[in-house]
Amino acid sequence: MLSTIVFSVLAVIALASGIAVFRVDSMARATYALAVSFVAVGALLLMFDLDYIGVITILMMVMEMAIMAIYMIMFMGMNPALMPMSMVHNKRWSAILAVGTFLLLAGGALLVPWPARSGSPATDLTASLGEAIMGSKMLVMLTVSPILFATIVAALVLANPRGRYDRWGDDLQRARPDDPQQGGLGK
Amino acid sequence: MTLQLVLIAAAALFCVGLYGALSQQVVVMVMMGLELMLNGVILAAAAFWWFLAPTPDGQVLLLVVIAAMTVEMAMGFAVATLLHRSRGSDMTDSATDLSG
Amino acid sequence: MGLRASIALGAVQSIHVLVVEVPGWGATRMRVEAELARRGWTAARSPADADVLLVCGVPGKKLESVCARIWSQLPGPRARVAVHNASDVASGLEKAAAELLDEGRQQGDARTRSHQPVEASDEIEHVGHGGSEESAEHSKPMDMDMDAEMDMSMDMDMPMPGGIPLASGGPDRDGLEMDVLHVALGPVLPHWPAGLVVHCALQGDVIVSAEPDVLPAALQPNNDGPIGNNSRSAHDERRSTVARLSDAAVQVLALAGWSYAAGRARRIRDEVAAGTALVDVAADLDSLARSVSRSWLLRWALNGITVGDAFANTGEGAGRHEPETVRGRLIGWLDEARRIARYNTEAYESPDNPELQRSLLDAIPQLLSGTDVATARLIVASLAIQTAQIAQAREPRT
Amino acid sequence: MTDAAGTNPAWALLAPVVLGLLALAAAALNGILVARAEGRTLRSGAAAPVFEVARLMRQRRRTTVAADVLLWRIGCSGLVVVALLKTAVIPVGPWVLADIPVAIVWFNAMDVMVWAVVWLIGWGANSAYSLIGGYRFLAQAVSYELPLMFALVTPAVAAHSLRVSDVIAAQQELWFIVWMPVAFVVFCLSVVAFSSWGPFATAASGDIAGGILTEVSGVDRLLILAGRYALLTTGAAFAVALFLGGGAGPLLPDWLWTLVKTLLLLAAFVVVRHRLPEVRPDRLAEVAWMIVLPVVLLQTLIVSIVVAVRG
Repeated sequence: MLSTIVFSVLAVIALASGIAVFRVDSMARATYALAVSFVAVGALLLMFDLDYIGVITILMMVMEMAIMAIYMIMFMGMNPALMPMSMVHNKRWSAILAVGTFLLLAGGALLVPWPARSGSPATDLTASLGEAIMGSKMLVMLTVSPILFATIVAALVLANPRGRYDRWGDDLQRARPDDPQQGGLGK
Repeated sequence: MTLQLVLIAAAALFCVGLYGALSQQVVVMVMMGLELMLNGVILAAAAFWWFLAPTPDGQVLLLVVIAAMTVEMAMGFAVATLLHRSRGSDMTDSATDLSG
Repeated sequence: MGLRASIALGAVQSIHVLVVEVPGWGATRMRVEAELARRGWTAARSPADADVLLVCGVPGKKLESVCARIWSQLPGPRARVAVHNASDVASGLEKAAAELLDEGRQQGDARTRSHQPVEASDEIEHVGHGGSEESAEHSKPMDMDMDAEMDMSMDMDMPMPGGIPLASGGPDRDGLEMDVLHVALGPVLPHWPAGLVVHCALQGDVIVSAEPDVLPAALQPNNDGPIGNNSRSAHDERRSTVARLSDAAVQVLALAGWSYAAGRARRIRDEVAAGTALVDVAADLDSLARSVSRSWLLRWALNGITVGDAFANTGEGAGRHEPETVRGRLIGWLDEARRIARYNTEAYESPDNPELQRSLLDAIPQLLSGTDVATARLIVASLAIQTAQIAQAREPRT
Repeated sequence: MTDAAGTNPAWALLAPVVLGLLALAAAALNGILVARAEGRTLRSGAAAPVFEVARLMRQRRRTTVAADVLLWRIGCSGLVVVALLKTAVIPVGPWVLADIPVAIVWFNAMDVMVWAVVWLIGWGANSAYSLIGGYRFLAQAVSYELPLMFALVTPAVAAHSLRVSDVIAAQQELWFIVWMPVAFVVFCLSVVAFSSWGPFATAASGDIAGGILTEVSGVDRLLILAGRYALLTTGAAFAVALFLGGGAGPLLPDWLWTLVKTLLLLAAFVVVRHRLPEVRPDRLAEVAWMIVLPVVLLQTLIVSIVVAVRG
């Protein structure tokens, strides 16, 4: 019973702040609302004994949202003043589609005869996760890591306008790179 | 707390995100919609894992979803920066010509 | 004694004082800083941090209106003191402490003052605000800058939350279209030349353009500070040069975030000002100069920050090919100070040189554009502009 | 989720008090160092934090035009809350609030919270200087966070556990500082950095009129300043648990040893502030990513190999 109450409270927080993301008037508030939503879901994961995944979700998402806030301000230029903003297109169809999807998913959740629970969780879930990653599911992680690496490289290439010829000169002979902001190493 | 309850909550999160992703004009806001959808997916995946088959392998799926979120985010920021640089705009509508 | 009273008594043991220096009252400001350190009080960094607003000197009309605005930004309990020469400093501070302790007076002040939210500290001088709630503030005569007026007319049709127009965009140095924010650096900032205002257009914390201005004093300081005093002996000259050089070093060291070294430089300055023999501070100066020039962290932090060719045409910088660095200037000051303190030499750079100061001021826009605020602050501090002479030189025109 | 062993209800009340006292001690030491530098009596310096608290209690709070007051106030109180949440997983002798199996990740998640909180303080005031302070902190944060993560992981690898009590138990024979000094140093520097303290205090430095502190007054300011000291304290206490053997030591009971070690480390952090110039985030980034991160990774690798070889 207690777990249902805790679950409901956290779920309502997650949902309400999720809705707030698209309702509030300031970019900072939208970003932080999303962060709250993630923290609530992270706490929900703790209820399923998923300690590691839950805390990692909180960690990653708060970090991401702090960075996101900067991008928001950088690209959208709102002052903290609660600037009314409506930047939506085809609002009506989006709403209809979203509600339709919800009905479909919720109906599925209620109507599908879910099988009974098979197996039981390990005593130390974090350790078992580690063993899974380094054992039977190693291939998954081996695939994920080059993808992450490729993402870093691709994102840098997309976002960085200056190549090494811009920095080191046409013949790459400059003693120090010509950067708008000098770094700590001069590399 | 039952599987159905958690799934409904997850579906609601997913659909709020879907609405945002479809309706918002600004790239960063669209990304926030996508994040919210993935948030729902994480919750649903955790519920399936817990109520149906709490084996160690299931947790790996959650890690993969989180990794997918970071990839989505990193690429989203990079594309937003690129769009902003090349067009001085970050509206999705103004990037429709990218669809060729 | 009630709880309230004992809290108040504790509170006045460590009062934070926001010091506003009017151009020409540098010596008074140094005296105030020395007195604060002696009492264990603190120099406030911003109006929100301050209990006492202390104005050194007689501000001109513009600077006076800035002071009024800052006074409205003090959170309270608050006290305001004007000090016109160094001998008034101690009594002025005593008066401020007594005023802060006066419950009745503070409560009266809290009742009568406006309870509108205050402007942020970067909005010291202007403008840009057109909201209804501020019309009262603006009813007093204030001059508007041209660019801000333009901003206002452009944004008139836009909604302006809190009366602040939205920032407009402009290309930045990385080729991204970024919002431009108009911020006035100064005239009241810690470690900033007296009365100097640099109207900046900022993108993030990068300065796109800078327009300097000096807010003058209402009258000439008399017998106080480096100028306006012609009857000084050579010994006094040496003494005041050492004080001036170590004060300049204080500013740069403090901006580099090295509070320990800045404190040492300040103590040397205060000792010289208080009358300690120059020979006695020479050893301190030597060891300070040594630790400053040896600090690899400082070398690393200041690496590549130059004052361009601002000094290229002066005696000081003539014949150089490399632009002078901020670190080089800092070490140069300390070396010169210890040379003057130890040997009986004349001051190399004469402080009374309005043309030089004027040219330094004119160099600011070019030096600051494209730098971030931290670098800009270091550059301005390393120029060590004597704003009093500029204000003086321009006096006839205004 | 929580392991009830070792949880003592009295400790739940006592822990915040101990945290507060340690933070106050750090502030007093800072006051003493300032007083010594300015040639005043050391006693006046030691009392400085008490006077400062009185002053800030008496001062009024203020808001600025068009401030985002809700977010601002959340930010101002956030640092103290984060520090308390960190305290929850730090064992002091036999007592700990929550000896959770992922305590190290929890600590890490909480110092990421600091990112969000500090940026909020900078953002809420609607002031350019504050916002620059917030930006500076995030710029610094992306530099210190990854080295910090690997510095946290290293003792966990050696102890085969993310639980703090296991890490302490694994140091029975040899303190981790002895064979993972790089991780220890990086961890300490990161603690100083996430507390925006000393050389890493550019977010609140004087050149931008106090940065994130520019517009805050009264109780808000008190909470932020207290939060900084509290973060510094929790960081020191966590370093004691991870690298300095927790409560291990001769003669004294282990809770006392923990406190003594924490105080010593905390004192070292406070002294650092008075010795070094500030490290600008734009300069730090390149060094952190190109030198510090590889070095910490190497440290983690060496520890992993040692652990693997020993079995």
